[in-house]
Amino acid sequence: MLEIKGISVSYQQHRALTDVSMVVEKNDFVALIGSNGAGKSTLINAVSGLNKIDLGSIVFEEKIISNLAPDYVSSLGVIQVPEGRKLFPQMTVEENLEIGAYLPEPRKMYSRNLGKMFELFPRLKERRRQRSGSLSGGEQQMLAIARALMAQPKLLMLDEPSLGLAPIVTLEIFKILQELNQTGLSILLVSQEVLQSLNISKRGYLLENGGINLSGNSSDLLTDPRVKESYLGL
Amino acid sequence: MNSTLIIQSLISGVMMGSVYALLGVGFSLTWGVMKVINVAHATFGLLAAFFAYTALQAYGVDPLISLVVSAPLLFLIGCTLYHLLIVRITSAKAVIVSSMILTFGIAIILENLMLLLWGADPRLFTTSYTSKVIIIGPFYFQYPPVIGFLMSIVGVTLLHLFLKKTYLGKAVRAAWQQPDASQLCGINLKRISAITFGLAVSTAGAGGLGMGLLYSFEPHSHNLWLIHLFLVVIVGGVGNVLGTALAGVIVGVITGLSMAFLPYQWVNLLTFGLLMVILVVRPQGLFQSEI
Amino acid sequence: MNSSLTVTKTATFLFVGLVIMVLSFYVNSAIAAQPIVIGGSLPLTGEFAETGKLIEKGMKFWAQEINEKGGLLGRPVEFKIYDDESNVGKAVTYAEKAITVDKVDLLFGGYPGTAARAVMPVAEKHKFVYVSMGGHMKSFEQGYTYSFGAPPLMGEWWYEGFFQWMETVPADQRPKKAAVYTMNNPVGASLTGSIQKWTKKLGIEIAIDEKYNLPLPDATPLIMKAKQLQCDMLFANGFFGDGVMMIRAAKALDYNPKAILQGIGSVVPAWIKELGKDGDYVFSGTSLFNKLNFPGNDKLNEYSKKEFKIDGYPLYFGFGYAWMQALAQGVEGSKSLDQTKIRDWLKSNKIQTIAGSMTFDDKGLPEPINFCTQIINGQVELVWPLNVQTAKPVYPKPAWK
Amino acid sequence: MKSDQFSSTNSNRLYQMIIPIVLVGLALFPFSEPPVYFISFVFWIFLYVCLSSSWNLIGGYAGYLSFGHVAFFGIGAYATAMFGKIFSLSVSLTLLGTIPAGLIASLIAIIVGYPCLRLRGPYFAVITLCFAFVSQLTVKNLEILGGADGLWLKTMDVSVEINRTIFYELMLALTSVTVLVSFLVGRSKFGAGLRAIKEDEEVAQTMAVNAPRLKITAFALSAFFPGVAGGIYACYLSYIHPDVVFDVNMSILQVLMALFGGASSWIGPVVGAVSLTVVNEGLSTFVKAELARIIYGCLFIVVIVFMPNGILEFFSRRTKRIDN
Amino acid sequence: MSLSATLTGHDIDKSFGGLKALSKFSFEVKAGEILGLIGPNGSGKTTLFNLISGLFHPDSGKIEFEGANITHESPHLIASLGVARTFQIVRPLRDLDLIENVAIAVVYGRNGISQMQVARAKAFEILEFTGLSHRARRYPGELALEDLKRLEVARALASNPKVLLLDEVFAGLNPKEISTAIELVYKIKETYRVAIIMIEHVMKAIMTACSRVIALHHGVKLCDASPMDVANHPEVIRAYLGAGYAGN
Repeated sequence: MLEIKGISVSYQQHRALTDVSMVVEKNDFVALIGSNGAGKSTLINAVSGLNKIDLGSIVFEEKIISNLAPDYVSSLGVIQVPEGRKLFPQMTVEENLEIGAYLPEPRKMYSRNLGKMFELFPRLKERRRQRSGSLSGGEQQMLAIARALMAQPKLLMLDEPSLGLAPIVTLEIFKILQELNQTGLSILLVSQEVLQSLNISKRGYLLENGGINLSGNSSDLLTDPRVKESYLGL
Repeated sequence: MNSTLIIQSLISGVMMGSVYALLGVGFSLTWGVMKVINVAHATFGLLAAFFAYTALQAYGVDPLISLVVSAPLLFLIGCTLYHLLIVRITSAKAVIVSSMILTFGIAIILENLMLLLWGADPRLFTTSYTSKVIIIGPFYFQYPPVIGFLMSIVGVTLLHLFLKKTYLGKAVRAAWQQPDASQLCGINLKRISAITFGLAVSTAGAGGLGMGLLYSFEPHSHNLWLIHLFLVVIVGGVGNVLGTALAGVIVGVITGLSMAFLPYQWVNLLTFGLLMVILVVRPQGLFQSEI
Repeated sequence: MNSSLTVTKTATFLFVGLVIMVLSFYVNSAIAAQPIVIGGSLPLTGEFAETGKLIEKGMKFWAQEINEKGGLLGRPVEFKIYDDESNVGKAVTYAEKAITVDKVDLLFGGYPGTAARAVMPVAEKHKFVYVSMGGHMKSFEQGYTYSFGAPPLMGEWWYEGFFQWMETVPADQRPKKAAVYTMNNPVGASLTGSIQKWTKKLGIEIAIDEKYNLPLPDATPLIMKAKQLQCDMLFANGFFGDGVMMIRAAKALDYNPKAILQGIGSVVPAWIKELGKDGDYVFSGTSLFNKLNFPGNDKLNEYSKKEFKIDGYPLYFGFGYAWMQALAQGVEGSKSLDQTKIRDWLKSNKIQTIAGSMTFDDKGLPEPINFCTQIINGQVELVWPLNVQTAKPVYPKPAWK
Repeated sequence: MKSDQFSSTNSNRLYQMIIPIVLVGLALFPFSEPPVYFISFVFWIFLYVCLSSSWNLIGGYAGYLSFGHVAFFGIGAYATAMFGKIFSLSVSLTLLGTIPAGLIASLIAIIVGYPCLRLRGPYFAVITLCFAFVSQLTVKNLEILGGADGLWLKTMDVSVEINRTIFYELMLALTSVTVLVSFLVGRSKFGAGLRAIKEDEEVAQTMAVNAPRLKITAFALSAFFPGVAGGIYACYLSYIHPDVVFDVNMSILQVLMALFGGASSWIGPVVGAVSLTVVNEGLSTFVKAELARIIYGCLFIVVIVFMPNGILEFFSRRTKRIDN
Repeated sequence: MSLSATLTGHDIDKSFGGLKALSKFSFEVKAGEILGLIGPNGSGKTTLFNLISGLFHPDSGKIEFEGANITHESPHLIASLGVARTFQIVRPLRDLDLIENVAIAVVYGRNGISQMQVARAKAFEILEFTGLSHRARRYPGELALEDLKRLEVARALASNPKVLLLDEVFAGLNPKEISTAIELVYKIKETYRVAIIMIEHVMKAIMTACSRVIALHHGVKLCDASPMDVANHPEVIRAYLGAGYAGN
């Protein structure tokens, strides 16, 4: 479904990613782990079109999407839940969801999808008229996911959805992601919560210093000592 | 001091201020959300006023009706200008400075085009209602300011409703609250910017018409109007539509009240002095920022 | 290192460019010879563009006329007009440019008062006759010998005609209380003196005497106050913009003084054109006018009708024409382009202009002349003095309809 | 010497040769008996070079765009005029008053700058603009300062040529000093601190740059020269009026000139002021009034779109590219 | 140098809105010591640096530098006393070349130099020391992140500080670069005898460079011990790898 073939990304003169390749299959659940500054966000921003790539290519459903405008990439069904949620803070919960369904196709299905979201996240329904900036961290993250889902994604990419959340809330969110994957949604998850994300995902990649160092089934990675080393430098 | 004079000064202050507000909202929008200070904002308003004047003189078209043509026209001009020029400086290091110089150039060009087309004579809108008046008790409500006031209420409400209720308006707000995230939702930033700029310019048209109802105008009048713009936008908070609208009224009330209490020659001085104080004390404006 | 070298290069280029420009001016100025060149600057763009353009047209009409007659001293006349962008500093340099670079034969008068005030010392230094509206009495009291007002626009005299007429009104019919609102600029300041003097003489009490800075934000409080204090006379000493606001406010508030005096605002054609009926019955002054029966006015009116489609030439059009008339008579009279001779001739002879005949005193001013005008039925009429009267003054002013 | 590699010795020598020649040439220019207008015109150029160079101290080096700098010009003009009037001095003695006038302008800059320099970006621009209006209206409303009538100064009892030459030389001297100060500040510790403030005020502070003090010093210094220039201008014009010496257009023009040339170096404002004044003069001379203004407007658009960092940088970058 | 602490903090509290960034946080650091500061994103490390350098002021608590209370002093004063810092997201002065960037820190620092020409020479030495001399005349925009991080260090060093605050100077560097950078930090410590506090995510760097490590989580100090002890501290592991990992 999504194929990243040997891409390199630089900021100014600095190379943030070097020759990175990875694959997300249809109905896959891939966890991308790695320490801070390893280049995880750079990678999914490159997929979304927010970062330009220097070398390589990104292919989504047989279409080359590298270096296309972000709004066009989104219209193909590659939707990102950005790091730090990036909600529209002055807008209500419902308005955020409305913007999520901005593209023509999802817009047609707006009311049906809205109902679904409120089923999935009942707490958002309670707070539908509240400003998103006034929500708690967990609710904000749920809203960010719901906003992305409103766009009817084929591939959902999440950048650090557990950042700054209490463990129990993280657990709740990850459970929902697992459910979504079971209904057929492909997911690419970037997270600091190594254990939990490897627990729920099918496959995993370890990104270190701008390159993929390790990949395989999540269950294998869970026990791999190199993962712990990469995090704690032991 | 007697209360009738004070209240009458207040009334006309409110009406006058509301017209400043109408002229100011678009200016505030482009400044706040696009970081573009459009020094030519008032010039576009003046252009609409001259357009309306010609329509009135040559074809007897009411100035308000001419807005039906000039507002969309200005919207198009705004969009085109965005694509032709503004977009080139949005990536500059100091967008605000560059935008001021760029639009300063535009203002000079427009002013002198108007000078060529309409000449330097001062103009007034004179219609069947310009000298009419409504009298309620001891108070007088002149038609032109009342119309300006109503226009302002309608204009600001429409803009507010557009931003709050329509899909496109929400997209505009979204784009400025979180440019990256809005792109991830499929919003085309360039298109939205062009629309925002076009919209701002077309509200300038309405504002210019309002100013034309209150004051006589000449090709260089926009320089004076621009000062009012800075005044209301700074007081109201940059980027804040309702704040700007309220600020217009506040500036009007301050002017009105100072006319009731002070020797007239100190009125303008007081207004600018007060603005300086507001800037020092609350540089973010009097109202909470909201887009 | 390269960049600093380029800096030097660029600077050098600019310097060389400047030198070339300077040289080209030298060459240019050397060629001009045959026609009589009259130079100076006018505000053709910016704040005073309206007036500047009218003056320019008046001057050009005069040139066209004189050239048809065979020119001045048998030579055709030609203008070298610079646009000073309504900037006083520029007006000064352009006057010097005309004198020293273009080596013009004659200097024409500028506008507005502040510019004229600043150019007068320059003209004096260069010994060039400078005929303009002047810039009010104070400028003529600085001891300049080459400056003339022919006719001047003298704020101190502006209401003279009106007050002279008011003196003829029986005392019991005169207004009792006056409200005086004056814009805070040189013109405004020069108007107030005569108001003080005459109201005292005529027994009119000044109930309100206030100045305002332009732009006037709102006229309603002003009119309301005048109405509340029952002032039956209103002095609106302003320009067009603020004048219009006062009239509109007066009508809206149904304020009916016996007389409204308007400063400089009502003498521009826009007053009648834009304000229509509401502009009626205001009094004002003038030092020249299209209905005066001095020779020349009819030609100007004819031309205005043809060119601008208006009855009666605009005031500043007349000024532009009249100043040139005065200057030309100085040239013809002294039969010379020697500025001092022209000056001496003008100081010792009577000249004829469309504003009447005049002789100049030491200051370069004629006898105080000012006519009283009133707008009646959408027409500016002369109401005083009697020998030029075109209509009887409407007094007291009819109530608003 | 190690430090040699950090200074551009070659161009230094070039400057050392060219600048005295240019200065002497300029100083001697009036004695070549050109038409007086050229003396006045170059005087006018000097004035703008002085104004935009001194503006550049705060606006260019420190990045605080003051749009009300004309206020200091006006204050200087009025202070000088009042000095001459109160003591009823001759013109040459009145001219001595330009120095205290500059100091008064600086003092006012310190008082005004203290609260205003806490604002940044467009807010600073707007508050300084307001300050210009406030000072203009104050002078207009105060009868002691001549109010709306303006003030007349004495004129010198000499021929036009000598009169203009005196003012020319005075302004040349002032402008040279201004440019020299701007040059020296640019190379000094003080200037380095201002640059750091412009780039990133917070980082500058963590580098021990006392930003508030530096800003106010720069503001006061940049007010001094316009103050003196205002005084000289008042004597030159011999008549001043609030509308003339507090003209906001002048304020905007000096900003544009500096940005036009390139505000990051001492020579940018010089180039900007000279080129804009010359271009404008050329336009007014050869093109119909409105059209001239329209072309002038286009100039700003072209410059900002194609040379966002000023003409100087545009040309130096371009030659760099060619050299490479 | 006396043995007493150079820089100390007592019971520092700081909140932003409702969020508590630091609570009851205390620390001390001595000359010649390298103190590591670790913790997941948002645990309050950078906030601490901002408080020390005076960009923010604590809600309560006290920060002392060589016995003087600097809690509410302005940034430039703290810097001129000898506290220099780097920024996590590099903030070079973009329109100035490297020499100028560093030279400004030299003239305003505690070097007794006030001539730019002299300062430039000194700046060049520092660039040499940090391995940037070959890029002295380049502009920051032309540099790789690695070099920009070095520039941050060079600029901080240039003021001749007594305390150096390094904020993630290793992030985004590859293993080889990290080794050289660690060497640099050592060199700095040896040559300049400064106290260093470094925020770091790259654990390898912390493990090898620091004499002592403080771990922070949600603004609370988890532990203050030797690098090895910190790495094996169960709460630290949980904070890093997520709930439940420690037990694994």
